[in-house]
Amino acid sequence: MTASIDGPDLEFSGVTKIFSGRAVVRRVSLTVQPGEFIAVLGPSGSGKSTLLKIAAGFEFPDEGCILLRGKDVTTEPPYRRNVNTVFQSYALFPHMSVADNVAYGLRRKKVPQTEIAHKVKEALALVGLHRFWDNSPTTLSGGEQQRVALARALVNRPAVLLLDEPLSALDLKIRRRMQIELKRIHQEVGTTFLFVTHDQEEALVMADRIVVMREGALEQVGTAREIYDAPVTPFVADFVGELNWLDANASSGAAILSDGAQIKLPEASQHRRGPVRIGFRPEKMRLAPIDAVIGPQDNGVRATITSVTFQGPITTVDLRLTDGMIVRCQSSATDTIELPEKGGTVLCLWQIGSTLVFDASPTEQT
Amino acid sequence: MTASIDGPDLEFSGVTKIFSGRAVVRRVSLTVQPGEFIAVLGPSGSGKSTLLKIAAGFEFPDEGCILLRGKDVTTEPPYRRNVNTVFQSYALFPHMSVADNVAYGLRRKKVPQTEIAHKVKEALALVGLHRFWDNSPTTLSGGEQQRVALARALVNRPAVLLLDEPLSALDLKIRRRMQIELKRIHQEVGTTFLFVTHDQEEALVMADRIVVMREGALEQVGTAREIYDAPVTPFVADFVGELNWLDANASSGAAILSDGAQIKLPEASQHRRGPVRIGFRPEKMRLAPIDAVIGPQDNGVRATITSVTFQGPITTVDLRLTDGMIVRCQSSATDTIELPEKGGTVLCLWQIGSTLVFDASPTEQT
Amino acid sequence: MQVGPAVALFLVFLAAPLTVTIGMSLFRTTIFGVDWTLTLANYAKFFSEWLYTDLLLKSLRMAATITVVVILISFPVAFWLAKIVRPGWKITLLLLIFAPYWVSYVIRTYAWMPLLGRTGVVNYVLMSLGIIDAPLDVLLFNEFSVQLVMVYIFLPFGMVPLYLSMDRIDDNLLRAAADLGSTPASIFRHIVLPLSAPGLAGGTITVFVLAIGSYVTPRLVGGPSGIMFGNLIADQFGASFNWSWGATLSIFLVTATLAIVALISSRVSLNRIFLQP
Amino acid sequence: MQVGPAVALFLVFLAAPLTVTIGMSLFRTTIFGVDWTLTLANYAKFFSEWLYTDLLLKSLRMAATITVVVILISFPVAFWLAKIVRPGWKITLLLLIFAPYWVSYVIRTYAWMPLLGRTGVVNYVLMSLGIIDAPLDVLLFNEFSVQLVMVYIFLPFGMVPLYLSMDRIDDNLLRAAADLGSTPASIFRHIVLPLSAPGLAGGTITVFVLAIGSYVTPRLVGGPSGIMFGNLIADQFGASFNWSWGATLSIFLVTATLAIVALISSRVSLNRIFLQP
Repeated sequence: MTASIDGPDLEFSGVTKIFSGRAVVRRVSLTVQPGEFIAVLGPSGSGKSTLLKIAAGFEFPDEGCILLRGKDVTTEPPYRRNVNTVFQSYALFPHMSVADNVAYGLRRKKVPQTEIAHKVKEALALVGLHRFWDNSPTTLSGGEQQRVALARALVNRPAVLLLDEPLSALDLKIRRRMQIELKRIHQEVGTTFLFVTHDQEEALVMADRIVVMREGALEQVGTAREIYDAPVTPFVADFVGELNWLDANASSGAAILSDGAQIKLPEASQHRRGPVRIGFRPEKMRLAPIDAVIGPQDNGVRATITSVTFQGPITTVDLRLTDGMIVRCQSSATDTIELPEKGGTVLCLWQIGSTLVFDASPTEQT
Repeated sequence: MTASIDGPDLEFSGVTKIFSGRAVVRRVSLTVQPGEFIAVLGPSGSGKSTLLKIAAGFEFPDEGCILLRGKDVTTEPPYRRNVNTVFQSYALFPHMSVADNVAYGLRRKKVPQTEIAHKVKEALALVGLHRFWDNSPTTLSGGEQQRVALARALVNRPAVLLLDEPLSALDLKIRRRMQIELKRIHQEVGTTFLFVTHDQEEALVMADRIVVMREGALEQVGTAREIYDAPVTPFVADFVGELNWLDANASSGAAILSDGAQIKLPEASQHRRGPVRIGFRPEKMRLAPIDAVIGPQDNGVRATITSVTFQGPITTVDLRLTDGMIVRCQSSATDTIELPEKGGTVLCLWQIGSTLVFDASPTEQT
Repeated sequence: MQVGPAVALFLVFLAAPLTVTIGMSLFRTTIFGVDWTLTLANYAKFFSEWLYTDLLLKSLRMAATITVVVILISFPVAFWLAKIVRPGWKITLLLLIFAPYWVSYVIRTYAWMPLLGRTGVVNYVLMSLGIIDAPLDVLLFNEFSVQLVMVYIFLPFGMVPLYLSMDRIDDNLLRAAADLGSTPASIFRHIVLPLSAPGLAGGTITVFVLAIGSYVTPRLVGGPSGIMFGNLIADQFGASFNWSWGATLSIFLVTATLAIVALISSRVSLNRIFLQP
Repeated sequence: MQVGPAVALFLVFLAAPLTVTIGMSLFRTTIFGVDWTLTLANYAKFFSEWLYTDLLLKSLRMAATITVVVILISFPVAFWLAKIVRPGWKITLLLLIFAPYWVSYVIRTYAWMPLLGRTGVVNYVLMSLGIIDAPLDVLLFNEFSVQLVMVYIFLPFGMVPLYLSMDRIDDNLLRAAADLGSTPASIFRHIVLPLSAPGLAGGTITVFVLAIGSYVTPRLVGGPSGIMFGNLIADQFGASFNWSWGATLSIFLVTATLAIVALISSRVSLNRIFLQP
């Protein structure tokens, strides 16, 4: 409801930031549409937090510019930008009550007192904390503090809400609950969210679009399914989810392992020749008896089970191919009533369509 | 190889510990066999760490006794017990090198210098840190520090190695790697491990037997599969993995939901009558078209899909039953090529054998 | 296990000095020695003459002036140290601030005399520059010189608590305030000032207590007009050998000091001042 | 942005006092005033008479004695405060240790006179108990009384750095040492002692610097035999008005002090002593 109807809410255009001679953000261009939930995903040092600080105005780019609803804000100080930030460390003012924290931004804008009271109440209700009105933020749990920080930012109706790893200081259980909470709030208020995280699961669960960053540059931009099912580089494939890697040699629509086994390549990679890296995800693999027939849609290789680990909802099976390479299969509880046994030889099956093929270039390995 | 051949390595016998009027450990009796890897699992405040401290000699029980390889050590100070502890905070001596840390216990026992050097080298090789011999522990990463702590404890060949949430200060990725590492080391040295954790996944992955504690008392003792597939209380079921709960009324082998739908009960629960709580795990549930036939081994209820979340390896589907109760289905990537759509009505299926039945007693709810 | 040493600490550091001082104040010292009869005569004497209360009030005023000046100088320096200086330099600069403390207090005080005296450096420079014709006498041996020297000597005690308070303000709080629309001035008023209150109170109390109890500085650079209450007390023990009267005067000084401290700490809890965890 | 204030701090707190003191030591004060010709005569004078070096060595010895006694008393008290007292009580007890500091230094020193004097409390008690027949004179106005009073006054400065060092020793380190077979004595030797080295060095340096620079205590309770180097310096500024000679003596005192501090800090780095982060 706060989004304008024409043009993007936020645009990075060729943004570069250099710290002591090193480019921590490199020529990043990105357009965020009104109401989108964008996750910027990357390992530490990938420049994702710096990108967010540039959007907030805590850092200024050495090259490029930032447009906020079409207006160039590249050199504006933070207090003159219509964006708000939620920090990893919550950054609640410890000397103010929860309500005063939430009212802080409105007071700076000289909003009338009665209107402030109304809006603060509304914002605290949105995050489910209306009963903590008078509390000191220091008495709240981490999850509650982060919800106050969220209310404090959203009450100002920013053009874009910037979230800097807001959940990474929380316990796993609370983090999962907050993911759902954040998504609900996003849907309820309709504000554009730019969310920075190093946690791929978080990005997959919450974001409309995911931006994968690596060494300061954008590596891939796409929906969760695009990023997970069709990563454009081995880095993305490895960083988002687990992956089994096989080294092979491609020729006429198939890749040959060192022991002669054949991996059929998906249509888009049929043209490849020479050394390639084959990837497939552990959970897309099935184990079958050694004498099972490999279907026309499937790839299959023989392997020996080296360990079986029961993990509750899933069971992890580690296997060794006949040429020595190690792969892992993760199957959910429904399809393995009978656990396979260590030492046994089985057939590993996966669909040709979920086979990833990359250049074997050593520089792309991570 | 250090385990004695006759009798258990460690025995708790009716151990009770009271802190300011509150029993934090209540009449715990537990026998640990030589070479076992036992995980003590419980939420914070369940008394699991106190139990470990009692075994180490940092706390003394108010009632009961501790036997170490058959010898009563209840009142012995820590330095006269043949157990060693790995702490959550690593507790490496910051003013000593890695090698001096590992040699500390041997020096106290006046082991000859050449033998110490040999054993320390061996212990550091075991944890893969021989090249850090001269480093200060403060220069190492968390995972490396914990491996030094492990070497420092194991080099003394304790009867039992006590591990107090050793991995919980580590990142998720390093934690997973350390779980595998720990299991390998356990298999290599054959020492008895008593591992305290609040992380159910960790317990499931590593332990031979899991001890679930609640409010100071043992709730269930068993293998990972026993604990996960046949929890004896709703607390255990809830704490170890996720669970869908349905309130129902049992009569003649089935439980009736408020909207009249029937849940067939497994054989062992056929005798139940009156209010019961039905549990089943999200990953044991399958979704089928609304007109599918429910097999004789299956339970099935109709539900409407309220949300579908793609999470990479798994997809989570939240559903609402016709009587308003909420359930969740988690399916792995292999069996849902086509994602179900929000708002659709489907049949939720799960096997009668994986249906858990508990008393509806309100005190058992968590 | 805990009670024994705690009681010992209490006796050695609080009860004993207090008992001795109060005890002494209840007797009278005559030229023939101590008169061992309990009396409140000393207390009556204090209120019978304006001289004593006047000197006490004057000393309180001087200590207050010194404290205010120290804090006003300390605030910007502490902020600069805590929030602008790179971490690697902080310790060096902190050590620098305390550098004069390697030198005895007395020397530090005396060092001002060749600067401020009639034939001192300041007068020499001012006369060389033709700003004044005759050397100024107001620079030394009066209230001004006492306050100037004490401000210099006590500056670190104001600066360090403020620095410690500001150093623990999370930088993200300042960012969050800017993010929510605060200008730099508003950030100072709404965030920095309230959050450095413990350091402000700690520095204020420390400097005030040190200043009000001073004896050496007023004596060395104070002259007759720069004398403070501490000198009056010391004279009773030294020259006059009138211990009981000295003890009585001490009690008045301590009471006045504690009253001021109580006033300050009623606004910021002592725990927050001294235990910034 | 950083250089300006840093230079100002340097000038005000280090360069200026140093320049003034060294400058003064290079002239001579005669009865006709300052002789403005550069000379090293003051330095020559120091070495020409044993009197000065003797007094300096005696003062160093007294300061060392005081420091050792303070540290010996502080160690067990600090350990008890850091490791045995419950957290809620720590702050109360720390404040208690500093309680006497609400009272002026001079009063704290004088308070010992009615205790130790010929007609003082100690002599009165000893005579009442029949342990001695005549009052003891050795209690006051000598080296013993100076050292006793200074140990009392400087105790907190030894205790607090040790406490801070020990307080930051993770309890699990003590547990781990016990777990690995260390008896309590071995834990103290191998863990507690080395890990409290920064506090030990900090306390030692602080107490030593305070003691060697003392002037008030030796003057008040020292008598002729308890006089220290600080008094000699003060006399040059006060009674004798021989500033340049006083400055020269100060330089010798500061040099000796820094030499001792350098010796201590060569074993424990200054960063670890003053920045226990």
